[in-house]
Amino acid sequence: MAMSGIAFWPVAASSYAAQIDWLFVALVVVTGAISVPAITALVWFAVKYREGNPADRRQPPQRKVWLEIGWTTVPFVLTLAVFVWAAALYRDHADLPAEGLEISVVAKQWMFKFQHPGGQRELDELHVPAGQNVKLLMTSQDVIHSLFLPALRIKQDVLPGRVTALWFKADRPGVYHLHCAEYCGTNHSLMGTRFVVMRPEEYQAWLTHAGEDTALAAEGGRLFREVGCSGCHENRNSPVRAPNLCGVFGSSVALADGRVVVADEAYIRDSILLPGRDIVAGFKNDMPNFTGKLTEAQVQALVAYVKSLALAGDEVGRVQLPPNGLAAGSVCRGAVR
Amino acid sequence: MAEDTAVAPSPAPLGMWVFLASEVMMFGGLFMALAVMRWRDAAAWKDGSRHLHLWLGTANTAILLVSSAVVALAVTAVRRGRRKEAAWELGIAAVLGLAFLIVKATEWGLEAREGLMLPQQPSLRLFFDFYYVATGLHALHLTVGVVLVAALGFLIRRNPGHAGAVELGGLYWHFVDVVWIFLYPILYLAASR
Amino acid sequence: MTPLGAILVGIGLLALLAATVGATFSGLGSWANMVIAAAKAALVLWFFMELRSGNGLLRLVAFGSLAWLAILFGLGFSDWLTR
Amino acid sequence: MNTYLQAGYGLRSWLLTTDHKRIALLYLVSITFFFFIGGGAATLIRLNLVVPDSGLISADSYNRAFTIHSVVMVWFFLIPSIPAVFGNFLLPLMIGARDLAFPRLNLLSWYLFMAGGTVALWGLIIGGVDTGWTFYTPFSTTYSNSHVVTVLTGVVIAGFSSILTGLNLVVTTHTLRAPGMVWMRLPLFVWAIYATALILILATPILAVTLILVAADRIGGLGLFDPRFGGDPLLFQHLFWFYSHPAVYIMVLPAMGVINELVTCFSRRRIFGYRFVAAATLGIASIGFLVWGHHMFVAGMSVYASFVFSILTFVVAVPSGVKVYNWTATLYKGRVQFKAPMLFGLGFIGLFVMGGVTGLFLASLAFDVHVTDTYFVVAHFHFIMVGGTVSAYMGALHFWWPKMTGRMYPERWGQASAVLIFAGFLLTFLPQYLLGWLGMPRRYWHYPPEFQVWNVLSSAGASVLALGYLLPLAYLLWSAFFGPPAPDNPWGAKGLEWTIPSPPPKENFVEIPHVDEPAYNYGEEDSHG
Repeated sequence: MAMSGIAFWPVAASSYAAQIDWLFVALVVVTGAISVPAITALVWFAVKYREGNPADRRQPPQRKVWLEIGWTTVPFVLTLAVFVWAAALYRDHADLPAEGLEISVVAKQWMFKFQHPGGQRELDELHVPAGQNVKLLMTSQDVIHSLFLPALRIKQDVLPGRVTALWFKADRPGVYHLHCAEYCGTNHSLMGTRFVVMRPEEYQAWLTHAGEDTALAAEGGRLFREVGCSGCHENRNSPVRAPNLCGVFGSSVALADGRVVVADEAYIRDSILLPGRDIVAGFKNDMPNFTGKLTEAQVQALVAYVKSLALAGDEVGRVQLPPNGLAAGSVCRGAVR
Repeated sequence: MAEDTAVAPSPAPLGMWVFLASEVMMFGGLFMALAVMRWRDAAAWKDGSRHLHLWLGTANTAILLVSSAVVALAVTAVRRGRRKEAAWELGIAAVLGLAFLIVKATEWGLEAREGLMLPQQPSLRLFFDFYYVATGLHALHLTVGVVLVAALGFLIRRNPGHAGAVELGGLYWHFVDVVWIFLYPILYLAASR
Repeated sequence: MTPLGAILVGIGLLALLAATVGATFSGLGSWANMVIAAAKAALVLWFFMELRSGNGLLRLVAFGSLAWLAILFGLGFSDWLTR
Repeated sequence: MNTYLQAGYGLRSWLLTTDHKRIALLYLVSITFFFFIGGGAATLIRLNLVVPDSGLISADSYNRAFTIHSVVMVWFFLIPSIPAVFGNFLLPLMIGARDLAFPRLNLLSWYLFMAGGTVALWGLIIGGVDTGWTFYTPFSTTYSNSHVVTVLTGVVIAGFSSILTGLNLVVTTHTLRAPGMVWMRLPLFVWAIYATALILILATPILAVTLILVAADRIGGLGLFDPRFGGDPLLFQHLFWFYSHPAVYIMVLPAMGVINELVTCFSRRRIFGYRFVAAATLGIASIGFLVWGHHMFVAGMSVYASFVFSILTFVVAVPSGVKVYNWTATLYKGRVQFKAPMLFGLGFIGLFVMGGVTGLFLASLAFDVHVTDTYFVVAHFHFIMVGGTVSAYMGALHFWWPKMTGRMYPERWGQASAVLIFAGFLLTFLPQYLLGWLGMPRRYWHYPPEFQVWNVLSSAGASVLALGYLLPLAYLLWSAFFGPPAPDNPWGAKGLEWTIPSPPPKENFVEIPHVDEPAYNYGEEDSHG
């Protein structure tokens, strides 16, 4: 049991994780059996035969072949048993189950983008139902990343130009960590945040809510063209230069006055309603002020749309994903950042 | 049991062989990369190979093979005390090496003009990237070899004390030849003609 | 190694070069070419580089490096061949 | 007769020397410099990690700090440490030779090493590099905005220095042994250096060509490892680890060689099972080449390749284990003295065992999936490279210090630093095993708050460790100039290097000795007490 704030044992959220924990126990026992006697003997001999201590030193052995062969083969056979166990677990977990929820994962510097079978998207957080096989089909847009779910004791590198897979069946609802484990540059340690295992009905409710977000974003996309945002933010031949919004959400934006801000909901909202406040470095303040021209619901829809652009991401060099793979937002296709 | 020190070779040839062993590993890493790329996409590899100038490559192979024979002759000449002959032969080997480099440079130029240096077609890209790196690294080794045998030819004429050095230089020269012996079929002969 | 020997081996090498070009045009394929390349390399190593008459240790060094290369290729391809 | 230290006093007499003993001292000074640079970077890392999101240094600076730490420590301290300093100094002395086979090549090696070090340091000064020492593609080739090519160049140059040093050591062992010094009479340190030199020769060229490909990729925009052009990033990893796993044995084999010398001398016993230990040395060097894929179990390698590399890793554990048992058996019925070198040696054995058995954890496929790329791995390789290699290096430094300088170091201070380093090391790195097991990934600038306790402990240990390393710097410097003169054989040790004066004369041996006894002949009659 963890003492206040001091952890000794990681939470296990699946039966597979529990099996790994038993493997860990076995490893401790076997390696202990090999090494503790040797270290004990070392200390004992060092003390007993220390200089000046009277001890029987007659006929010290120079070599004993049976002893050498014994302490070579016995530990090897012991550890071999662990090898077999660990390899069997690894192999069993390497094959994807036929049935299961398929979630597409696209990694990029420095975020994970997830898309659920119903089209719901999320950034850096992953929501999954408990008690059901979940398959992650993963690829990267830039460098090598690695999706690490410590509570499930699994990780898998995410490679550019290739789809790698990871599957699990979490059975303990809760909020756990989700990390990038393969070093990928500046914000490697900030990539990924929460891994949420939910009861199936909660997951359904979450999906519906996330689905509403998706619908909201679609509404925002329509508005984006209607009120004229796309004229400058999407059209590269426009006389007015405006920042491309692909992948802006969640990223760090350098401003003209030298500040660097994270483009979150509030930032996008301010940019629409108070465009003169945070001007992106390298651009002029050409954007019309939309205060009073848009309803609150419309602003929310636009924010949802800009957010969705980040989830779709820029599609340069994308590989073919499985059927339910993330569809690119039309604005971002071919866009260069 | 002291006799096992007696059969040990003299340090210099052993040192050269050990050096060549490390060179084998260095080019070996490159060959490994070539093999993997070829295995992953044999069709693209053959396509790339078809764009090379087969006859220039073949001529160069012949040049290097002959140069190796000439260097072997120089080594035998040194051993029989014919230093003047050896000097001539080393000079010829250096000229042959130079000829190889000139042909190679011409080839690179031709390919660059044909747009094969960093080609736009993705299928050709990998083959030519490896082609330039591999032949470039080989040419670098050969350049060292040309300077080496030319200097040895110059020195052996004046001083019989360099006989051992000629043997070592010969080993290096043959090694560079062996590398090309493998590069030639891997790069030039991969395509069926 | 006699001068005549060096010349004969040189001629043998050129003959193998002709054979490998011939193999390419007769569609024998790349394996034949690699076998011929190995034969050429063997000639150079055995005669020109004098492994034939050389000390056992030198042979060990030469073949040792090839054995290590075989490790790189063998274990490396154990990945690509089964991926 | 003049000692080698008196053979000349000017800068020229050092910078143009071909004496293996002086070149060893040049290496000693150079790598000590690099050690403290790497240590400085480690200090920054540990300070930043005291608080989960301290932001003491920026994320980019943190990434540069751990890259400096690893690049400098691996290539400019650990790889040359025992082979270049003690291999250089001791190999000719131990086999009864006057110098290495190629003395001028030896000096060239040192210049190449310094050139490589200078270029790499230059790259670190003008802005640093943020790829980690592993230079994984395509991050290093395409995405990193740092001085990758400069630092790579430095590493490649230092690599050629390694190859030439290895060549020199191998040829020397084969050709310059004194009459009667047959292979089975060689001190085990020589076996270890010989095996290490073989790895240097066979593995380093692969690193060189791989890094050259990365540099070509970066400069010329080639696509060798870039999937956009059909390249394979895993090709880089295979080639890189083909060097970098054996590189671990470049670090640890010489350390084991040192321990053989220390354990026998300070227990006054012949090594238990000489032939087994010698065979295990060559066995580790060879099998060490077969296991590189265990760094790639989650990298996207095939399942079958993972099986092969996993089982081979279990196999390499066997010869390593043999040595530990043999050292223990050597103490049995010995006469154990707890001098500072012996304390470092015993510390090595303890830490090496812990590092070794956690290696088995990492070789176990399903378990490795959880802990790879976490602090568990960080702890594991620090146990081997720092707890193991650096402890042995410190033991060697104290053991042969009287021979190298002709002066004794203060024994009490030596013992204190051995204990301090052992304790500081455990405090630093034991918590990191736990952190990894709990799921803290490595190379993290920012971490979840529940890991703070262990990180604070680790940082506290690091400060003890730093003290443990600064202490010898102080008293050894003092000893070099003011220490009491050392006798020829202060430890009563066996071995040719102890039969000549301290410090040795320039030619080592006035007369080349004739060897007619096995190594570690500490005399059975002493043992019949």
